[in-house]
Amino acid sequence: MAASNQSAAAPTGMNVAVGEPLVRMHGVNKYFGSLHVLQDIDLTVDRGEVVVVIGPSGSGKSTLCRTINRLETVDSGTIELDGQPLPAEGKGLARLRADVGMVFQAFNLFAHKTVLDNVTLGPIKAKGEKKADAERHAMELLERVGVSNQVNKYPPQLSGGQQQRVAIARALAMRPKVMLFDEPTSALDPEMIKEVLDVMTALAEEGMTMVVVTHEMGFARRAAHRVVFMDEGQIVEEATPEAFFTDAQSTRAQDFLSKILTH
Amino acid sequence: MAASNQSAAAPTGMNVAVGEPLVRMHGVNKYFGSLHVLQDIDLTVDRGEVVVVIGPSGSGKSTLCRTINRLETVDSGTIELDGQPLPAEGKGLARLRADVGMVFQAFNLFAHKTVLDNVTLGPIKAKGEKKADAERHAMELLERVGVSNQVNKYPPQLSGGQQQRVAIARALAMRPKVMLFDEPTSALDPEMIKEVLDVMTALAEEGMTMVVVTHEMGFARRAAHRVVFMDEGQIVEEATPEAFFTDAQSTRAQDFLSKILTH
Amino acid sequence: ACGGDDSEGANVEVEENPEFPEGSTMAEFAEAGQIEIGVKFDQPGVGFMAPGADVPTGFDIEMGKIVAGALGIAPEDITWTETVSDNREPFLQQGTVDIVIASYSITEERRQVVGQTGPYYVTGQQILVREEDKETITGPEDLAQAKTCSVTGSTSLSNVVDDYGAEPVPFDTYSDCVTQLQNGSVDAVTTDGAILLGYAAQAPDELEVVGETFSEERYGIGYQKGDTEFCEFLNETIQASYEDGSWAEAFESTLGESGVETPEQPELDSCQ
Amino acid sequence: MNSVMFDIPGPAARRRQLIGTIIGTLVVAAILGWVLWTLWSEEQITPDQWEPFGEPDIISALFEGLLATLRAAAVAIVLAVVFGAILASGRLSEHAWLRWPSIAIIEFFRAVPLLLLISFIFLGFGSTLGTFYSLVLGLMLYNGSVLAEIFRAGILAVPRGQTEAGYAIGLRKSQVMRQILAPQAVASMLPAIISQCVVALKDTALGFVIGASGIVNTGESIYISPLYNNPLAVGFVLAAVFIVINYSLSKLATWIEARQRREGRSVVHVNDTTTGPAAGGIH
Amino acid sequence: MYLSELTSRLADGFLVTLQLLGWSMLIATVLGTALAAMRVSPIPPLRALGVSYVNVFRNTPLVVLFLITVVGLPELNLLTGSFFWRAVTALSMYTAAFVCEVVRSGINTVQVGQAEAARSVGLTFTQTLRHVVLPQAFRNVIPPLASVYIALTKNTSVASAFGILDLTYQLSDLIEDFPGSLYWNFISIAACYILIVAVISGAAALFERRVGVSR
Ligand SMILES: Nc1ncnc2c1ncn2[C@@H]1O[C@H](COP(=O)(O)OP(=O)(O)OP(=O)(O)O)[C@@H](O)[C@H]1O
Ligand SMILES: Nc1ncnc2c1ncn2[C@@H]1O[C@H](COP(=O)(O)OP(=O)(O)OP(=O)(O)O)[C@@H](O)[C@H]1O
Ligand SMILES: [Mg+2]
Ligand SMILES: [Mg+2]
Repeated sequence: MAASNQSAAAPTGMNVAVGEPLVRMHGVNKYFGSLHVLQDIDLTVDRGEVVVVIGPSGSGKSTLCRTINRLETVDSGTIELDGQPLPAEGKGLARLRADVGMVFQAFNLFAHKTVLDNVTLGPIKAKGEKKADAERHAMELLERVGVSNQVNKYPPQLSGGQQQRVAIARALAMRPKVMLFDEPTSALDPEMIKEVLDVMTALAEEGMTMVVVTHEMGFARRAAHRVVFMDEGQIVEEATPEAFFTDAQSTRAQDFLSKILTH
Repeated sequence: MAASNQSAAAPTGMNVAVGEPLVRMHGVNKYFGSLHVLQDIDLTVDRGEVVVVIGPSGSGKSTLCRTINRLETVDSGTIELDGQPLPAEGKGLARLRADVGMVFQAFNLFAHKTVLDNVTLGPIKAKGEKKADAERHAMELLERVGVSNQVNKYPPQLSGGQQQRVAIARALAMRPKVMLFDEPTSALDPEMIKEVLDVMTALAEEGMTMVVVTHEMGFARRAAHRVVFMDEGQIVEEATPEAFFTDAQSTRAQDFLSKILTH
Repeated sequence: ACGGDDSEGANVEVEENPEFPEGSTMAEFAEAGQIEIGVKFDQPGVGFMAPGADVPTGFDIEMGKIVAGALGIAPEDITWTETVSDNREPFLQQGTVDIVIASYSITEERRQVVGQTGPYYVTGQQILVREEDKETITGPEDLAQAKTCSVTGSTSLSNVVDDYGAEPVPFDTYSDCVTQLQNGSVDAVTTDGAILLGYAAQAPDELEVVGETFSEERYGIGYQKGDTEFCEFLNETIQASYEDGSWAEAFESTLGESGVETPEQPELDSCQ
Repeated sequence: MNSVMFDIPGPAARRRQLIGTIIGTLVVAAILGWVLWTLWSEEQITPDQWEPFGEPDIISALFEGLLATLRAAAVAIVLAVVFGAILASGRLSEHAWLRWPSIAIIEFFRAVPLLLLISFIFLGFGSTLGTFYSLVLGLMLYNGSVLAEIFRAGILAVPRGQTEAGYAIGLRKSQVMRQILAPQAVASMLPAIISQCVVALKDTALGFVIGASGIVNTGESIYISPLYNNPLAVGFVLAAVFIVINYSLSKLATWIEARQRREGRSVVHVNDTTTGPAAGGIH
Repeated sequence: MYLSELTSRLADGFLVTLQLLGWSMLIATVLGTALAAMRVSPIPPLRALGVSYVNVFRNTPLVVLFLITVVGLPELNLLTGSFFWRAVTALSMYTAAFVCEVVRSGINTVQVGQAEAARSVGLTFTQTLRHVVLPQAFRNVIPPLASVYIALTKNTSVASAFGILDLTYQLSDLIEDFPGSLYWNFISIAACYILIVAVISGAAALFERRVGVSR
């Protein structure tokens, strides 16, 4: 897995300064109609930090994630990436999004393109990389996520776990500063969950900055620096995994944990 | 939960003989086209026994389950219920199916009927029970699974967990000799899994004979008498949960467990 | 509302209590005091029902009134039923209508299945053109390459196409053809002169029937096959209308409006 | 909210959209203006073109024509439902000798132009059937074949799990059909059946070709009479009448469909269901 | 005699039907796609125009449209010369409404997630459209578009009532010369239409298989 550290543009790896804020949300509010889905959200994610967001269904986790690369707009508050406020549109926005990798619950691989084309589309079209370079890099990444023998297949021909790993490779191909994961394993069969989580864990260990919405408490315990618990659009609690799982402060978090951990 | 024990026809409860074979599969083979999905299956489930079937996706678990009430036919081998071979069609088959309760992954509640009608349809139409009797029994069962305040709603108005509990009540309403569960929790949000598993655990404790396909290892540990591990259409290993989880014999089972337990 | 200035057309004499042999068809009609006549509704001047009107107008209608009058039936007691080209024989056979006066050419084939007497009018295929073209198109010979409209599947159309090289434009009704002629989409309309005259009568300044007839169509009255007694009565009635001027009056108030002369009264076939 | 085409607009995009809206409004206004100007300059919006539609006689004639049209469409649809149900059960049958003829009939009548069919029926049997039943028979054969496919799709669209759940609680095949499949299928097919009524109603206009009475026939008799000679006005009035009726029917269909979606039921679409060479619904 | 006449007239009619079909197909596709673009555009008046067009033309009987173009257009001094083009006008305008709906729903059935994924890897609006949305929309559109073309094929027969000598016209025309030929006329004309229909659905199936390898 040394490959990506060699690419100069990649902000991952040990030689990158850890600790300064990379994503900063301040006073963010968001409504869907009259539904207040994000309420005064303040959240900072430092470079190299892995933040896991958990909370009941409908609490606004996905929405939070999606505002960070402006797939959703916010009604008030500011969001900064690497010190710059999010551009509202156009080339600037496209460039920002290239810096933010996103992995969706439903994989969302381009259904009409092969695995390889899925991974190279962004670098070639958005970054103007040469096809050969893009393909070389894509092959490295596909190898890293363990699907390099499937490069000429189309997404529906792959298992869910394989598709999700391709989706991670596709996001990494843009050499993003931060990766967003929105329940990356909840559409997967149990045996495939591990193969995806393993890739994510490795990524976290390499120092990638990550925001992960997930119900996989094992992953949170193992890889997260910080757990953020959301409920009804608010951040109710923030803590280290350690502290959160053994000694949650709020009753809402305790209640949620009791439901989710005991079976 | 004493209610069901009073109903004379219910084979559950402490006063029922435990130990004699209730479901017996012998030399069962099944093909889908050229795919050999069930290979020489021998499996006996005793009265009052809870058998958990686990295995990788596509290994034939659902198919095994479905052959027991003949939603799938087998190509060779015999399946007996309570000493009788499965009838091939007609009234006899319908009567057999009434003795075998089935709970599906996708709930499959009748979308055009209320919760109460879902539960009473079988008793009234297949068993010829009086409407009032059927409704009284249905209300007991719905109370038992904790959805008695939703009886006049339609299935899509309920949460997934509630729907699955209604589906369990619907199956119980036929006073079945054995209950089959095919991944009853895998279409559910994590917070709802527990409410369904709790109902199943209670059922197991009461002495219901159950065959459960699931990936919930907690449930298997807690409630199963025996774990059956399937791979590629074969039963690879059978053991008590204790033995299976701590000391699986086959490499295939070890491999599977390592994938599924560590995240 | 077309043709004559009032929807009643010419005044028709209604016989007071006519005498008919006991049990004859005429006696039945006279007794009942009403009759059902099948006519065309879509041929101005011949048989036409104006939109919103409740009685049709045209030469065929006038002939119907004459026949009814001879039976002692007033025009308002006639039931006019629309017949189209295809259903005239079955309507007669099944008794849906009592008689048919609907630009109904007498042919041997038709006489096999229904009774036809007359002719009360003889016409033939002619050509209708716009007023300004009456010098350039004077007969079928001038139709070569000309867009010529007639009704789908009619003999008239194949005649001019096969014999004179016209470019066929089939439509569903002659009225559609005339509309197309007026808006300049076709150069000529061809069919029975009587029908064309009906259109010319409606727009005497715009449309003109040109040339001689180049076929012969003999319009007759259709009745139940085999009723010779009734046939005789029809012939007598037509003959009488020739003589007392009501036939001429009927023509002048309808087809004659376009200014053409009232034609010779055709010789009637005898009833067999 | 999120569309597949457009990202959420920022300020510049919103400004562009505003400019586009202004230009678009102008363009639309220009088109409408041009149409009106042409109509005006060719003397199509003069009182004498429209006057007839104020006359009580003409209004009642149009109304009667409309009634005839609606009657033909209604009778045809009722017969087509019966015919379609028979064909559908034939096509769903397990017996090949029932299935194949049903398929042949369905595919034939869906591939042959309705006008050709109606003309053929009228030329061949018009003398006994009359114009009304020639039209109705043609409509029945065509719409019945389309409805057969809708019915079949409706039954097949009920999720398989519903059938299995029915079997699992001990119901028999006929009970599953009656208690589970039929009620859900009818609900899911309702919008498609209503849409087919729109198709049938439009197709009823074809009756004018064989002289069947109907509103188009009445309209024709208005504009061909030299007194009025107003084909465009008549055309617009006819179109307006059909648009009002059909639009209401379509709205009804979408409303039912939306309601069923909300209740989480499946909905059958005419065009999704075409398996053979010919498509229904679009006529 | 009948046979040779039948074949020669069917050939004539077939050619006319094909010409009607070809031109109407072309114009309806272009117009319909433009209308679909209007319907999905963020500009309200264009959307309104697209919606109104579809509602008006989809709910009007084709016969009435023919009446308006064939009898009405010459009143406006438009297309006075040619019945053919008036028929094509009616057919194209009618069919465009259906093409519009098909294209629009083809675009809308591309999952939003696909566009979001494209935006997430930094593609701009045009790139997202060109590389992700439109190729998939195109594939979704083929089967229903074939259905529209098949309906159009059948609809060309309406032109036979408005001065066009197409296949359907031959039905009654042949009877004039060969009374009693009705059944054969009907069967052979129907066969011609079925042939066209079969070719269109065959082509669509072929095409779909070629662009749809990945399914
Ligand atoms: N596009 C939208 N329009 C309207 N409401 C929305 C939209 N997207 C989400 N919501 C609502 O906003 C709330 C938060 O949604 P969100 O998807 O962020 O929750 P979540 O925490 O991700 O839940 P889950 O665990 O189910 O994914 C929910 O009530 C949801 O119904
Ligand atoms: N109706 C069918 N027709 C053809 N193949 C089928 C059918 N049903 C199942 N199969 C195949 O049979 C094999 C076993 O399927 P089965 O559903 O029993 O597996 P499973 O162990 O339940 O898997 P999962 O955990 O994904 O539910 C699979 O390869 C599946 O693709
Ligand atoms: Mg979410
Ligand atoms: Mg399964």
